Amino acid sequence: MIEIKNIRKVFNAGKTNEFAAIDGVSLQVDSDRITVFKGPSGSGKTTLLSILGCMVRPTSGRIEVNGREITSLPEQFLAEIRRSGFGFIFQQYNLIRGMTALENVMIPSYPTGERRSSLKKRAVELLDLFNVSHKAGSRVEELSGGEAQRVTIARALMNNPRFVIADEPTAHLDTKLSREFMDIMLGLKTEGKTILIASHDPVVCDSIAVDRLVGMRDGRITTVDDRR
Amino acid sequence: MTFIQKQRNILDVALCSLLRRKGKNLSLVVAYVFVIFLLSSVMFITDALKREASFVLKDTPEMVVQRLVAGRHELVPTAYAKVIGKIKGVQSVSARLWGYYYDATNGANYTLIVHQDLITSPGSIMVGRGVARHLSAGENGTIPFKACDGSYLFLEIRSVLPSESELVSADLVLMSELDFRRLFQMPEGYATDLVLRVRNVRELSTIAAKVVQLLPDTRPVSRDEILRTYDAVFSWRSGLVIVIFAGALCAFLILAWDKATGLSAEEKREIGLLKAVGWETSDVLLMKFWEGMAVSLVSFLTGIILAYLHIFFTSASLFEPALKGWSVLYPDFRLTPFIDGQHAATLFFLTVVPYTAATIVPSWRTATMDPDSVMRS
Amino acid sequence: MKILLMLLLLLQPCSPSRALAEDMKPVDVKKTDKCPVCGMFVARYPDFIAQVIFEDGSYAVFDGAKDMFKYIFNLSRYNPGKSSSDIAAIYVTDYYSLDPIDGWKAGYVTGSDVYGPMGHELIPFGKDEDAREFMVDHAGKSLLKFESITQEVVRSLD
Amino acid sequence: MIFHPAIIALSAGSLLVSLMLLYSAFHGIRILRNWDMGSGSESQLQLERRTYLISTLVACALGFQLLSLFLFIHTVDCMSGLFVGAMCAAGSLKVNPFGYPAIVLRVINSILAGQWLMINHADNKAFDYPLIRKKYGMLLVIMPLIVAETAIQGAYFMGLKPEVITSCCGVLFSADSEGWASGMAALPPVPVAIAFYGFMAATISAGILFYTRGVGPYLFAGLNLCAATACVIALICLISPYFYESPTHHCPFCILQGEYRYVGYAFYLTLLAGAAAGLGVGTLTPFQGVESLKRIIPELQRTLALVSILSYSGFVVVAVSGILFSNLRLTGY
Amino acid sequence: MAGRRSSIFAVYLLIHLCILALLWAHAQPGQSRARPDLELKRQMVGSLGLTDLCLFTEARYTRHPAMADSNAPFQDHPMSFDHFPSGSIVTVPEHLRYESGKP
Repeated sequence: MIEIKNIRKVFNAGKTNEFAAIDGVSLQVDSDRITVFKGPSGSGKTTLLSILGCMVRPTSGRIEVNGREITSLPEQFLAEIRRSGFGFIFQQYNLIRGMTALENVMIPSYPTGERRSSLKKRAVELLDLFNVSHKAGSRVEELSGGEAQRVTIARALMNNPRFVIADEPTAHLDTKLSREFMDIMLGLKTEGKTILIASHDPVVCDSIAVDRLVGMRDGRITTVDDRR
Repeated sequence: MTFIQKQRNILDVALCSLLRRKGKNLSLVVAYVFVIFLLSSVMFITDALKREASFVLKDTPEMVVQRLVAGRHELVPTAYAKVIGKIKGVQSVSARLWGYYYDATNGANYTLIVHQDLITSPGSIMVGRGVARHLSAGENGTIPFKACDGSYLFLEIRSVLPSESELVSADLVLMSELDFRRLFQMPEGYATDLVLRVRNVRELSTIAAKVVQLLPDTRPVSRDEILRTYDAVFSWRSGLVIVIFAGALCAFLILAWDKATGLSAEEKREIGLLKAVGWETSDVLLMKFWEGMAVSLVSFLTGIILAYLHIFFTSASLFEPALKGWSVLYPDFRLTPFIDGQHAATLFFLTVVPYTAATIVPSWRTATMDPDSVMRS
Repeated sequence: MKILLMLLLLLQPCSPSRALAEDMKPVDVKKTDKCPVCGMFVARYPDFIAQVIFEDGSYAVFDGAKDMFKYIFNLSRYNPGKSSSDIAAIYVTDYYSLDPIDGWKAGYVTGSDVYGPMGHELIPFGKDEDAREFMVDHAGKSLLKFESITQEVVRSLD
Repeated sequence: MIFHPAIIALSAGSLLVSLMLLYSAFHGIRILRNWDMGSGSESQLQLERRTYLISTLVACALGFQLLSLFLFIHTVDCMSGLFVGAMCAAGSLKVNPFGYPAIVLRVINSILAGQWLMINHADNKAFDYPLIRKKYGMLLVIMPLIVAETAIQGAYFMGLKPEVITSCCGVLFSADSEGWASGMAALPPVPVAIAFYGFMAATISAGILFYTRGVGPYLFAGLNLCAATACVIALICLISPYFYESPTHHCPFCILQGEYRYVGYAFYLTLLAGAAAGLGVGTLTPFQGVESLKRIIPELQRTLALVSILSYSGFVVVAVSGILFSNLRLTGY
Repeated sequence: MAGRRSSIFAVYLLIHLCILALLWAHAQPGQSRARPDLELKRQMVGSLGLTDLCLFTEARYTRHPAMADSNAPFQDHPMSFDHFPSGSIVTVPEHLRYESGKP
């Protein structure tokens, strides 16, 4: 469970081009749910996801992850929380070129110093789960869009996080693949993951898998639509 | 174990990131190798010469006594030998005749030495391999020497000194006293300098003091001073060369700095991604450290190996023009190979340390990038 | 060329060791020979070697005359099987010529500023005039003959 | 000044280290003044990031410092041929009055640097930067020392003139000349041996006690200091003559040479590692009480104690085997 | 996956270190191999009373640095090329440079 209270995030503070990307947002994200943030670009969805994912600290306000106050923690512990608690799926896939799909999946676990054989086993299992294990040895440049997306999901799940955060995950996918993506998310939810998605793709927003739809505009929450 | 695994994992990513930018990093490595190659070549050759000198010159006369007039060498009266011979501890004193001969036809400088025991009959000489090669004359050939009165003296080569000894003998011409005196019209009763044999080297400083006291116009040169001259000359020279190469080193460091600061958009995205998926700043710094290490180690080892091959297998062929300078005679020598830890350590401090220092700040700038930059792109 | 090499070899300064004692010539010190008094390898300090040679051909070498005297004064401790009458020859190294000279006839200078491997030394000389000049140069205190060197003299050097 | 490649390398290296530390100290002051853990402001974030840079800079600088200590000793040793009367580093250092201060400062700085790195290591593991002020305060103490070292070393190298006549270690460390060095050489061997073995045994057993039970960190650190001092004295007075196989040769530098199989490096490496690590146990003890360090510090201290015990044991093993296999007998002296 | 990059890198370094060790090993017998030559040179130095290496035959203070007096540079060789720093700034006097070239 993540709880944010009265979060503000100001960029370029004190300068003439100062603006508040998030302006007083309070929200509670329940466990085992899919929450979708919907809104036009520039509405603050991505910034909010970054704050929820412990990537940036808010300018003011408090964040509690599973009851632990994390706003004042130094960066290195945020990294630790990110690594163990969050999996990220990015709009651009952000796979590292020159490396194989398998290595890309393993990257989040590298700093833990776990034995490579056990890392590899876990990564292959994940790739297998998403039917891309035949591509494990290929370089990421050789993957198709759908395969790359699935590798990205596998990477997000590598450290077995409680939360999965996806930013515009379907922006580069066709409808069929987007539907497939939502099915995977539904599957993860039933496994007990909490999923946060930022998207304005109707395929995502209208999916039956979504439990809660949060509308955003100009850094504020405009609507909260609980579907259950 | 965890520690090693972590280092290996991070090294994997670092190497991948280096390989992805082959062109850029290869040019850096080439420059780095070149700098190390030059510096270590200089160190190898000067050190090898120093060692050679200190070994070969161990049997040099314990003391040479010269006479100085107005700060310049003058001929020593042979009567001085008797005075010096009376000093306790001096085993023997002998007057030496030697000098230089400038061969105007080909611009070479020979060292002429009188040796009574080797050259017994006037008219014959022994020459160093360098002289023989230069004049393309062999045994039984004749060399004309222009005496100081303008007449020519034709001397016959009796034998050529062995080629293994070229480093000390390339320009030598051994001749008889009669020929030498005739050539330079050197007055009887005078010699170039005096050579002292002293058994107990502990006494050298006492003897030197007595020589100067008895004969105030002389300058004794002890064997220790000769050896020390070599140590100083070569250390100084190689130091000077390194100072000159410092320019090249600086240029290289600027290049390294530039490469390290000029991050491409892709690199930035990559670091952002690593941080987003849970890498700490220190992990990224570690990755950057390994990148630097990979470049340094590869260049360092390659550079040293190439330098060794250059100096000891090709006899410093690249440096030959500089070593030769204006000399016409140049010995053909092979240096005794030598390699030790101090070379490596010094080179390490001259190259790897500044390189690392130059890349710390850029690496840190990279490593402290916001993790959410990957979301915002 | 070979002739030349031979010539070069011939020209090497050669120092035939002068036979001083009638039958017992000084021994060539081996690399492994150690001083029985202090345990040092003697061959490292060729300038100070002293030797005691016994009738049966056995010998002891020292890195300085001082240790040799210690040995002679305390022979029963260092070499229990021998007595001083078994000694056939004693050699010490002349300071100036570095040749072995008869230790019984030599003169020894004490108190000079020349230190041996064991610090203050008795510096041996074959000729008294050499010793006297040495004393002037190196602040030597006294010139002693073999007989006048006592345990006290040796002890005062340590 | 002698243009020896190693001298140039050392001078350049020291200059670099000084610059890096000056830069770090400058930002250290900013951290000391503006640090506010509770604030999430942009400037605090900047400072937190700055600490990474400073940690890296100082770690690199101090790493170089340690490596260059041995290059310095080796270079000084090699240079002894250039000076009349010198036969090892003892003589070359004596060439001008800056030699010995330079090497003493270098050793002190290396040990201080080790302490700083240990504190830094502990601090970085805690989530709330508990030692940040102490750490940067200490950096401000180390910085001038390092700068002074660079200056003194520079003055030493500048003042090297080959014609200078210096003293040989045989004179400096002989029992019958004057000065602290010969004073040490003149100490009676038996009490020194008792002190050496006694302190070593006490330190190692205190270390084992601390390692297994975690008691008496100050006792261990204190004994450790005594043991280090005893090691130095024993090295001069007792151990080195066995390696030289000469009862009157007490020089602590000649053992660094190839004739003695560079055994001096083994001595000084183990001594330095043992002293720095053992001292670290004491340095870290006051911070045991800090909430966020409660689990980190004891673990680190145990590792350090182990390193210290092993290093000192190594020292004793090298010394004792040297004494046993030596051809020298000190009977009669 | 055949060969991790870090393993390849380690092997690469290892090979280089081996080459270095080989060179070192090459240097060791090299020293004993050069022994006879060195001894020959040493003997020659001893018997002829030589004092210097024959490296730079340009002038007497370069040919015999140990024997030269400290004022020798600028004086000996027509194309004098010395090791004093000033030598790179001050050139040889004109009359020396040109006359010596003529027969």
